[in-house]
Amino acid sequence: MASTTPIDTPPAPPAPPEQAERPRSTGRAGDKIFLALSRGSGILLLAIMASIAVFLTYRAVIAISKNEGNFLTTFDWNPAGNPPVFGIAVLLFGTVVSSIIAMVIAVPVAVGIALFISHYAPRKLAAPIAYVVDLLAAVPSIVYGIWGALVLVPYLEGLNLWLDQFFGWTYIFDKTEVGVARSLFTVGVLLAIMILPIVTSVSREVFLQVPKMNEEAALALGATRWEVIRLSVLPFGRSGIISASMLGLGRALGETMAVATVLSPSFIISLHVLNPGGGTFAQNIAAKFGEADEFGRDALIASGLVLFVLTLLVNGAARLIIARRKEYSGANA
Amino acid sequence: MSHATAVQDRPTPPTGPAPKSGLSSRSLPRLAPVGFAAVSIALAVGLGLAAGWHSKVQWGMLAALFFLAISYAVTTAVENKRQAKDRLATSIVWVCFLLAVVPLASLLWTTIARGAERLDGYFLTHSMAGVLGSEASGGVYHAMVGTLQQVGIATVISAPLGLLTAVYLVEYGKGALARAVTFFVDVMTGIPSIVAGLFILSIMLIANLEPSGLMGALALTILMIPVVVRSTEEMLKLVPNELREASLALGIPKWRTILKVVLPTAIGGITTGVMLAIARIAGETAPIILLVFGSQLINTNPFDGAQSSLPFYIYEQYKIGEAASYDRAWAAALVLIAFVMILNLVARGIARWKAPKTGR
Amino acid sequence: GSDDNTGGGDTPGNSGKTTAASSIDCGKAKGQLRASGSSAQKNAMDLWVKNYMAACSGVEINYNSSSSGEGIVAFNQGTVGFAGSDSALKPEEVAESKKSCKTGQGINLPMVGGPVAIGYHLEGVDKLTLDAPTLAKIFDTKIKKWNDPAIAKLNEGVDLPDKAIQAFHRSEDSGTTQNLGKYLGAAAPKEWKYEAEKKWPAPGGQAASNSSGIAAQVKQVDGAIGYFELSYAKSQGISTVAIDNGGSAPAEATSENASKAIAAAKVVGTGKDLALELDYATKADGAYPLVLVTYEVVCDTGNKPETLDTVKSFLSYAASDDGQKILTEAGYAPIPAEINAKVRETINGLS
Amino acid sequence: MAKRIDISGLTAYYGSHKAIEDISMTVEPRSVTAFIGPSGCGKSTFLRTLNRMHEVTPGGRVEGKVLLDDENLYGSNVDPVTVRRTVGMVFQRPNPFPTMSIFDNVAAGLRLNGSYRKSELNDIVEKSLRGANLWNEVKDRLNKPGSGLSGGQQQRLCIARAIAVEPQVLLMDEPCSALDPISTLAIEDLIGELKERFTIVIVTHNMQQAARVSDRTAFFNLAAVGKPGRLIEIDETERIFSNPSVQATEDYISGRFG
Amino acid sequence: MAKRIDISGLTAYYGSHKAIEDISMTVEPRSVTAFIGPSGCGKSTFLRTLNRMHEVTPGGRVEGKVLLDDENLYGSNVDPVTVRRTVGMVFQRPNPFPTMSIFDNVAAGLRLNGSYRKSELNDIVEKSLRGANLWNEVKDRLNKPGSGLSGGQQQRLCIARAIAVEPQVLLMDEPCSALDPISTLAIEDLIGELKERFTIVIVTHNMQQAARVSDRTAFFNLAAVGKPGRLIEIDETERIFSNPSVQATEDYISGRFG
Ligand SMILES: Nc1ncnc2c1ncn2[C@@H]1O[C@H](COP(=O)(O)OP(=O)(O)OP(=O)(O)O)[C@@H](O)[C@H]1O
Ligand SMILES: Nc1ncnc2c1ncn2[C@@H]1O[C@H](COP(=O)(O)OP(=O)(O)OP(=O)(O)O)[C@@H](O)[C@H]1O
Ligand SMILES: [Mg+2]
Ligand SMILES: [Mg+2]
Ligand SMILES: O=P([O-])([O-])[O-]
Repeated sequence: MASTTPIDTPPAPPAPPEQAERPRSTGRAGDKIFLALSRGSGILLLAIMASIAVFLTYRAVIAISKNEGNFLTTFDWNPAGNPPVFGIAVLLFGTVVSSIIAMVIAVPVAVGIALFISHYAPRKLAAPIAYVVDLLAAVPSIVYGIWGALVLVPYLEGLNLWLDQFFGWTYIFDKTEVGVARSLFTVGVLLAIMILPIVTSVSREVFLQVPKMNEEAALALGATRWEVIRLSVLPFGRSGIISASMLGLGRALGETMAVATVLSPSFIISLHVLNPGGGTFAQNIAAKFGEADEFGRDALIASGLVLFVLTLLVNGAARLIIARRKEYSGANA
Repeated sequence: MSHATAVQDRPTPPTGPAPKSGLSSRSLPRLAPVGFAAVSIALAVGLGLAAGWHSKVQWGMLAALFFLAISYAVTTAVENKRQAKDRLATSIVWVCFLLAVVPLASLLWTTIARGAERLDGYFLTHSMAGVLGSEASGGVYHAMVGTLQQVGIATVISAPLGLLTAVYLVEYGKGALARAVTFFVDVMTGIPSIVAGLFILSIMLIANLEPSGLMGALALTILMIPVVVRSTEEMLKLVPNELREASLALGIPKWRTILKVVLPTAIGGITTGVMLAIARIAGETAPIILLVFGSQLINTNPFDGAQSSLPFYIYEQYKIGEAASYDRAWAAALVLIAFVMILNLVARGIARWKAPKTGR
Repeated sequence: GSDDNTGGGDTPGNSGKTTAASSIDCGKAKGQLRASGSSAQKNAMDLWVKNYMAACSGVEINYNSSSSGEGIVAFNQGTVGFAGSDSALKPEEVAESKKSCKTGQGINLPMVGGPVAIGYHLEGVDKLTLDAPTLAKIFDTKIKKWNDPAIAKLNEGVDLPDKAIQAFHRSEDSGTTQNLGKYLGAAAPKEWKYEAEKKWPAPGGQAASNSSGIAAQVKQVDGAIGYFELSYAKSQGISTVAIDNGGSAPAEATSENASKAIAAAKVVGTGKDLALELDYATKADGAYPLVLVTYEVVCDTGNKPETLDTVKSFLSYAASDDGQKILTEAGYAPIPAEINAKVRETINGLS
Repeated sequence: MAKRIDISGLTAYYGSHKAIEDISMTVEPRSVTAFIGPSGCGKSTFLRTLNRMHEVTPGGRVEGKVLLDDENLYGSNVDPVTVRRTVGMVFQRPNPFPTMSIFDNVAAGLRLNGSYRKSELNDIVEKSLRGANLWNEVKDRLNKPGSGLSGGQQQRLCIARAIAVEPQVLLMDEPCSALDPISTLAIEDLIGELKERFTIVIVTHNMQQAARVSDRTAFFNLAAVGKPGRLIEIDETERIFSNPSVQATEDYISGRFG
Repeated sequence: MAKRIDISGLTAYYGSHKAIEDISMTVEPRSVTAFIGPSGCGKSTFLRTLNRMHEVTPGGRVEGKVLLDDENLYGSNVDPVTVRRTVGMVFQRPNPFPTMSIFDNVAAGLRLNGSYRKSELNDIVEKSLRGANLWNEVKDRLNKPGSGLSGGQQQRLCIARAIAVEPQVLLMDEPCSALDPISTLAIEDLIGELKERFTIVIVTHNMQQAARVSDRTAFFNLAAVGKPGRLIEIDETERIFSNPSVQATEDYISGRFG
């Protein structure tokens, strides 16, 4: 936990009544109830999550034990086949690559927009813009998917050609196969657009919380607006930006409908991100779920479990980064 | 929203040549960025036309790059390095904003333009009962009812649960329990919605329950909680300890300190977090397919019988693939966005009313 | 809000086609009936449900057109009254069904047939003929250009451009894919060596989700080809390929031509099960061989008592002459009369 | 009402850093005790141990005993909330609640501890604001946020807030450092008044103030930089300022000015 | 280096609230000017108009002229950033950067203005911390966060941060109010030193301090509660304290103490 928060000593047993006159209402029952409520919520969450995890693990183990292929290295998903084989290599690759693309694009841009709203935009403009951005978080992912397939993909076509032409030498942007821009790159871009609002909103709230005093300290040193941001706003908002990014990443990793609508999946790993093909965990679950039998579903759940672990690793790393700088937290301002 | 926006230096409009002295420096005219932008766009369009690139996307990106480069170079030359950096940062922030505006505006525009074609009173008040996919009839009422109820139930469960958990983590949390909760909340953030749906489905099968709005709402709850916890946690952490101390020192019990001092101070951010979470779950399709079954008819009882929901409806209509069904899909998307928008307005109203009054 | 879409309002339903409700026997049908499965029969189901619910007030039928597999899983879990499926139950699925059918097991009732259209988009070409081997090579990405000699040979006099072929297939597992696979496997066994499964088997090509997704891509991309039910081609104005089945003239994708192919179907199911086997390699004149038949899956005995009456009444209507007649208008092909007779008989005997 | 405080062997830590060490003293009831000493010697820290606010700081730990009329504040069944209601505090840096109006700031302690009638509240708030010499300046804008006040006004607001709940002991950490002479005088008068009923401890850097208001004065110092702070001596204020028994005290005070 | 400041007809607002009105005065270079006056009379507000910090407050607006060696701070071509670099400031409430170490806090201003070699930076930081009389206390923990310091230490840290960039004018808003006598003495010495080169303006509630360190003293007051603050008089410190020309000044000072 990266909390920098005070904590009282555990609530003491009730004091003997004869001790001094007590003020009117002691409110101690309230404290206990409140602690019980909030701790209870925590425990309830824990129970729910733990049972989900147990459920997933149980089903996944069943599936994996019947898998004739290697769960980690098989480039195929055919639990209904004879023999049943399925592996997550392609999905893991596709999920990681598309999320990386999404984060690389979205986080800087989102921080930029958040700063725009909190520190740059004329005040009259800031509120409506913030509002519109929040609104975009409400666009259902299926609509992002339809829009992506109908509008974004044709638009990115030209960009793809251009990237291929001028940056083909990077290998990554070398487009070696014909086909529409239904690639991991496009998915990354779409995911970036989808997570922008959530990352922006949370970052913006954090930036607005920077104590005035702190910004004034920088200003009085003769800092330009950018320097104020660098000295006070960004360091103060650091943990917030990381958390916001994690929320965004969570959405990117687990996004189903939009990816399923926009990607042209195939069980191929290719670093040429402009080529159509690849797949993500959630997309694969959506694509295979409908026609899957019990065992097929278990196999999909097993892949969902890997996504869990992935999410966990990333979040853990983020927590570590935040915790390492805990004593420099803004709450001490 | 409370705009405690501070750093608003009054820009100084240019008048004549600067006097020679320490304070006033040579500075670019106020409208310089507009000029830079014009030049960059012209350059980018010219280059794009010359090279025959047909995608406007690259034109835009090129223009943005030119803009950054020009404003940096010119400012370095006319003013100085620091000003140039400041202007570069300003430019980048603007460019970020504009870059993001383009796709987002396109998305909104597509939705509004296409949705408005079909959106009318009839659409809002009728279900899809007895309407064929190809017919330009029917409405979205049954899906609105479903979404309102499912999202409502999910919010009623997850908002307090998430808030209390965040409070626990920030205000009380230490030790193994807190670490475990944090751990699982992190795991939850990446849970694909269909997996959450599967979990509830398996419970449903074990307990022999029928599909209903409630089941969908439970899956949505699983998806909503981590977003609420994480964003609330972040906002609570930003409340200065000074305020907690001030309150505790008055002999105010901790729980009232949290309720009356900590939460109100963070209310703006918390509201945003909850709204984001609602927005996210209001757009979920997969769990609804699994757990709520979907329906063409109005069912106002979320605890019994199949229901529909807006995203489910959109997906369903999209899959039909007829012109009329596409129209319905977009119109429903518009309805869903409007729904969240209104909710957002109300929440912001409340937050603003409760938010810290700004002042030095 | 209102469930009444029959008239009034700003945009009244143009449901002129509603047939007389007189032929519908509501029997003891009542309450809510949930069903789910194949999306291929969605339009047919919509028509049936519409007419049926207009005739029998107080009955609600909810057909969730997700996918065949999901329908079967739901059926076997006992959450639906019947399932729609593009392919007959597999033996494991039959075994599984015995749990929810208690005394009986799941059986297949063929209810609707129809053509799978091959849609294409090629600027300047509005008539195209292909045969099974060429189709197989196209979908296997062995033929990569539109002006390939194999295509040219089938389309003399058509000016084929030198454009890359972009073949689209379904990204999710699908009954339509399986039927295409069965057809190619039967009619071009040398060119198409893949097992006919719901999962797309070939390595190349591009994918899109749902038939509507493929249709959208085909409509958008010059040089594209894909497969979907006829209705998608019609509603999006997509040109379809005529198939040269070896008969005298290439067969267009129409419901009449599909009926000709389905006429050759044989029942292979045993007992009350009426699973069909189609003759994909038919050379009958004008028969469009790329067809699919979709089934309703019910328990022969041991149906849930709450919904049994509704299931029987509803399916009886669907299998009735009236029910089958409206299929042609929706781009489907009715089931051959003699098989249909067996279906009606079986429905009557459900318990 | 007023309470005697007996401190014995008190040591306080921030994490592993020992801030003050082995402090023992007695604070007399119905009197004012002043703490003086160089910056960083642990006056604030020590003060915060007297109402169990120190443990609120992350890593804050206390050893030793603080007896309030023979009852150990750190006893196992003592509730810190009750302690803090009995022992009030004004902080070194003014910290009004930003979400509350001026009125609500003053009423906060009362409202959150029990229920009062509106008129009762009005009376107490007015009395407290008058006591803190702020009433005239804010009476027309009681519903405005407390954060729009000047530094000194904010500090007086915090004082008003602390005395509104009528604690039995009042700890004040440099309460007048941001105040002008007039307000300072008012606060000192208030202290004089309050000590009739309450026990008061005040940290100050202002020797004259210590001399003026306090009955007893405690001098703290660091043995060396990085070492924990210690109590050097405590005595009648008069003696400390005229004839201290320790050389260090004399040295510190003789730089007298300020 | 040092600059003269000529203020004429200066009025400042918070939104629609007029905080100070029509102030005109001259601040001499290489001298210390003290601002005194009751709390809330607008000393801080006025001070903040001298380096264009006032306009940073939402709703903050200024009318009138402030000439720094004949150049109007509020002139159209003037960049507020340059103004603030030239006119440094120490705030009433210590505000170290919470996310930075002690060293980085002091070096922050320098790093902004150019690139320094590590050793150069070290030297300046040490010099500034010594100047603020903080070096000994923090030299062993330069890499610890600035927020873990005591109140007085934080204030001295802020002073060190401000003088590290060597501004030409230094505005100090009650810089010593949280300091012990020793540190206060050190700061006053520092002021005495700095005024050889810079122009210094200091707000203080401490008459003795004003008398000790300043060359000229300005007395501000409110006409009445709710009215804007005004400059009552400004004169040689000696005259103000011995023989002020306005009765109000005499009244305020004669409550002399503190
Ligand atoms: N941010 C603000 N918004 C509105 N009014 C303010 C703000 N800051 C100060 N004021 C008001 O302006 C007036 C002058 O305040 P200022 O802080 O300048 O006083 P001061 O002389 O510095 O007082 P002190 O000695 O207590 O620091 C006061 O009435 C105060 O309430
Ligand atoms: N939150 C904290 N974390 C770590 N160390 C701290 C913290 N607060 C204070 N200290 C250290 O504890 C010691 C005592 O600090 P304290 O604030 O009690 O001093 P003080 O006597 O009140 O000084 P001043 O007169 O400047 O307010 C100092 O060395 C200080 O740096
Ligand atoms: Mg202190
Ligand atoms: Mg002030
Ligand atoms: O009907 P399908 O969706 O399974 O092709």
